Amino acid sequence: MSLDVASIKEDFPIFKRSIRDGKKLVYLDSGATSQKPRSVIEAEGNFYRLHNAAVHRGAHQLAEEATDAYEGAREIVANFLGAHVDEIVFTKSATESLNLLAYAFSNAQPGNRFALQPGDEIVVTEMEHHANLIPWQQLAARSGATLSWFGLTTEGRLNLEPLKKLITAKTKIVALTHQSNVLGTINPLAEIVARAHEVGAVVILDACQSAPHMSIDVSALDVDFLVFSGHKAVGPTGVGVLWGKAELLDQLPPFLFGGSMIETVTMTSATWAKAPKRFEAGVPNMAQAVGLGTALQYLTRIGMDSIHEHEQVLTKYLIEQLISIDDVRIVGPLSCENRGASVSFTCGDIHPHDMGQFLDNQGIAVRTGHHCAWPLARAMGVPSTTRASLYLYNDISDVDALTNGIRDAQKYFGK
Amino acid sequence: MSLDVASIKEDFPIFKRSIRDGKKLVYLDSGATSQKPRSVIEAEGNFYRLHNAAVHRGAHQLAEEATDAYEGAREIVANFLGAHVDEIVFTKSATESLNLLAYAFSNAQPGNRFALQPGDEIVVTEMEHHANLIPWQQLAARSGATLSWFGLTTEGRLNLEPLKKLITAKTKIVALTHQSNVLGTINPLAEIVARAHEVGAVVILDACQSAPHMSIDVSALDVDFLVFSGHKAVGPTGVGVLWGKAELLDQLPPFLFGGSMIETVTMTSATWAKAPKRFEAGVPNMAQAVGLGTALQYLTRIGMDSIHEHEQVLTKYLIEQLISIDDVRIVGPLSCENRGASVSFTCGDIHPHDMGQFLDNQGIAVRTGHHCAWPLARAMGVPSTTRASLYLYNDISDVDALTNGIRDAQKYFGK
Amino acid sequence: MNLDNLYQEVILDHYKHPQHKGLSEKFDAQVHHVNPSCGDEITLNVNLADSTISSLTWDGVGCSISQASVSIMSDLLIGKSLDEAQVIFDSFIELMQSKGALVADESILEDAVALAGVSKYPARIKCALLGWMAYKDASVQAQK
Amino acid sequence: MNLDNLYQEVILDHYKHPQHKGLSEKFDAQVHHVNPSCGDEITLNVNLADSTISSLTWDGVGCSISQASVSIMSDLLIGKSLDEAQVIFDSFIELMQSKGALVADESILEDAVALAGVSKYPARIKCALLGWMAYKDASVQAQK
Ligand SMILES: Cc1ncc(COP(=O)(O)O)c(C=O)c1O
Ligand SMILES: Cc1ncc(COP(=O)(O)O)c(C=O)c1O
Repeated sequence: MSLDVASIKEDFPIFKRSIRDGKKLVYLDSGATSQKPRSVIEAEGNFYRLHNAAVHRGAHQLAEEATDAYEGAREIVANFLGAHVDEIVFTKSATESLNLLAYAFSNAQPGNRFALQPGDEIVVTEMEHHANLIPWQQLAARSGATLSWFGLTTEGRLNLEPLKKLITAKTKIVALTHQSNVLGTINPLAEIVARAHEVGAVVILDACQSAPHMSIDVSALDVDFLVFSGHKAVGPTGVGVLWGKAELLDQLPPFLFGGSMIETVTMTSATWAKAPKRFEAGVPNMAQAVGLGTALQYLTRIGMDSIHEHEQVLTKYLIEQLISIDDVRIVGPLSCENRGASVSFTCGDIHPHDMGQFLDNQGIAVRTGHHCAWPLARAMGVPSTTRASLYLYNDISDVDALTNGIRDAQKYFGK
Repeated sequence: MSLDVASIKEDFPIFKRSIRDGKKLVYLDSGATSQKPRSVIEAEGNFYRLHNAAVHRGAHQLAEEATDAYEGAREIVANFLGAHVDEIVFTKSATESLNLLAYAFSNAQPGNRFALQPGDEIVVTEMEHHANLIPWQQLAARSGATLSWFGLTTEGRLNLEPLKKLITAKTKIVALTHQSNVLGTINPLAEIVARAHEVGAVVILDACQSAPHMSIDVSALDVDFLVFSGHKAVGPTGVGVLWGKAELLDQLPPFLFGGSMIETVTMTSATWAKAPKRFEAGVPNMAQAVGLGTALQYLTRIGMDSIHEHEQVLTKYLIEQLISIDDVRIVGPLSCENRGASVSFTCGDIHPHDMGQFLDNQGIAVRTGHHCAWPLARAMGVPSTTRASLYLYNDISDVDALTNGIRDAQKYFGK
Repeated sequence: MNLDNLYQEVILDHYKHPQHKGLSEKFDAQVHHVNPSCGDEITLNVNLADSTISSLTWDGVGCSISQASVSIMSDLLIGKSLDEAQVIFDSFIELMQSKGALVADESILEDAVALAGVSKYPARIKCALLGWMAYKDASVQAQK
Repeated sequence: MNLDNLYQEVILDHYKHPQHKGLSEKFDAQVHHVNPSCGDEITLNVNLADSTISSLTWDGVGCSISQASVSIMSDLLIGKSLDEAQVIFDSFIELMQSKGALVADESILEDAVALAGVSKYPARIKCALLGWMAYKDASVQAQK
């Protein structure tokens, strides 16, 4: 492992606190939200302490500085994704980014390339987080389009066999996750993107679980839109990203209406500013965008490839340790090929809630339940699982704490 | 003036910095965004440092603490407005709150009390901020409803004469601002609310410029929905509030779809959680909500009535000083009755941009332009104005700096 | 905090040997409740005879707390009048909301006092309440 | 920063005595541009003769920077070929984006060098560019 985890942990103030009467915090819930390094916390604070003003709106020095900070953050995000600065829209979360897209499709007037018609098709997968499923269900209901989806193999990979039957000339949108937040599966994009583009559909990538963990280059991926949340990428809460190809973003209708997204306004009508401003109505989440910029700088300085490699090694170890425990069943791929650091499992008759509670009592934070991917849980035949998700600040001792904790839980609930 | 402004200023770190080569910061742009006290900045930071985890989602101690902090903030907001805790929805901004409402109306199915039909009417006013105008224009376009509005008197008050003609049996929504962000006008709600309720319409109040500056009791106001932004109320950026009467919020369809706002989900359909969760999809802006709670506690400790009284006294002084300057024309009421601390003006031939720039050079931050209320500017016959907006940390010396600055600008541009 | 306060012997017993699990064929009311945050589900049947709970059966998946809680509840409520059941219900809700500050009334709650420790774990209160809320809903429907 | 760097004498002169203000009756192209953040507006007419700008007139409301900038621009571009105008345009854009780091080329920009100070005030760059962007748009349309 090439990361110096001990020194990384030093950067994250939360690891100084203890859990349940003095126990060391073993944080294995980064898939839900990541912890924040000192530099990110300070970036938000310093924005308020030094430069706080409404961006794009004032002729005064604070407003200039706030605008520089905010637009500087946009540039950092663009570089992080290999994108152009005008292709980056700040939202409040990946959830908002996905809803923005779904409503923008609804707002498209006939003639606009995003306008849907009854009979058009939207394709998702059975492993989507609710945030990348329900907005499309709703768009289908509003537009008369039909929703279809890729099913899963027993191992928890996409079943690509029906690729050509699923993505057809009628398909307008293919929305899928880059990495499953439950299974850890990393999806094979090349085939799907090629097919989608062959039939003229746009590909929307939910990168919530990938962008924080591996190097992303949107032009190499060749998807059309991509979203992720700041808070899972060591960034602040309350900020997300929507990236879109410039030529598409230019044609995409607006979503939220209000100040700063307009060109002209009368009492009865309005026209819109160019992207990305068209999608950022109101005084934006300035301090959070600035914090996200600092977060991505932090990750970049450590190196996205190093982070990914570190997680790969750790995940391999975690899976090996888990399957060596009686009754533990991993829900998701056992192989680390095209697999990230979200590892879900069941443990015999012990309900995940009880497992989570027991681990919590030892200072180990995991998540339990359906992880906002209820259809996935049903497809895999498990009402709920326990999930450990790893990040740059985890090391082998965290994994060992978990596996020891599971063995203790087996003794405890077997009593 | 009963406020100890010197000691209040001490609470706001930004006043320690200087502007344009060593000048004292005279911040008169709180109408755009307010500055933040140390306690708010630290509340956000401490959330990350001590309690950061995804709320409502984990069985571990951090998740419990994060949930307590987040739900505790909801309680503070409820108390601040005289509302019930389940009536408070956290959004990213007032702009989102208003768009949430407009889209929720669109999402209402026939039979739902919020469903609009062609011929229904939406009533606004000519002094609305774009955020409380364009969402209704768009809702009207989507639903076939018609948009009408209260015009303005030359002094910048609502012309209530056509009240009964404007609000009719067909009216379903009356959306208006509590206080104009340009004119400072505080609108007479009682008459309008009574008429709206008489015809069965809901009243949506934009309290962006009132909630931070005066004591608000939603049951006394008897409006149906109310919105405001945290960042104008000494709170963080990236958080806003939607309040709705419980029995209305219960029936209001959701807006953003995703995790945590659901009851059940299958691949083809979903049902919704109760309010307020139904309106908070995804991992929320937790640190910002917590910061907003601290902000409202800060304001409450100083006292909303004292703040309002302080602003009243200061506004009176500001207006007196302004009208004593040749060529200055105040755009908005001269009387301080039903008037807040936003004071817009023009100054002869000096374009507001030039005025703003000149003042900035003296360390004085004002805002210039149409202030995101372009139709209002047209109605008042001024393409743009200079606006000074006051808050609890301003005092007479700030007003004097402004009026001296204006006189200097007259000399400078008269040269 | 000592985990044994949460996982009392009685709870683990009921979890391993749930009472009245398996749905009756007939019912005056049947309800299906879910806990949206974890996916746990319960179906519950109630039969009334002269305002007395003559049978209460259930099926479902869930954690030890939710399963033990509904098992204990069934034991407790069967044979009680609706009014008596209401007293027990109210007392249980109060206990759950007490954040550990209340001494449970064993004369009313009997075995359910074992769930007192749950009130210190806010994320688990919903687990303990799942079956109780289902009963509440079902009993209202059965009286219609 | 010294405000006089921004408000050079030349700028205030042009502001008080704007050149070529008042729209020509005929035009090869007419455009209307606004600055959405402040509401400033300009209408601009252009006439071409043999790829030369034979007339350039405008009307509008705006701050001293935007008014002076379009006034200076009109003076500068009238009589120039489209190619010469392009060189001037590019040079001006470059100057505006320079954040004060560039020495303006007076042989190309003439009076427009007085606007160099604007590049240090990011919020004002749009003011200075309003008329120039309108010209750009109009000249493209006029060639169609
Ligand atoms: C009256 C009024 N309404 C709405 C808004 C929009 O608020 P925000 O930009 O915080 O969403 C503002 C502030 O810009 C305002 O002053
Ligand atoms: C795969 C995936 N998509 C979408 C989301 C939604 O992200 P957020 O809640 O930050 O909007 C999440 C995280 O919860 C996720 O893991």
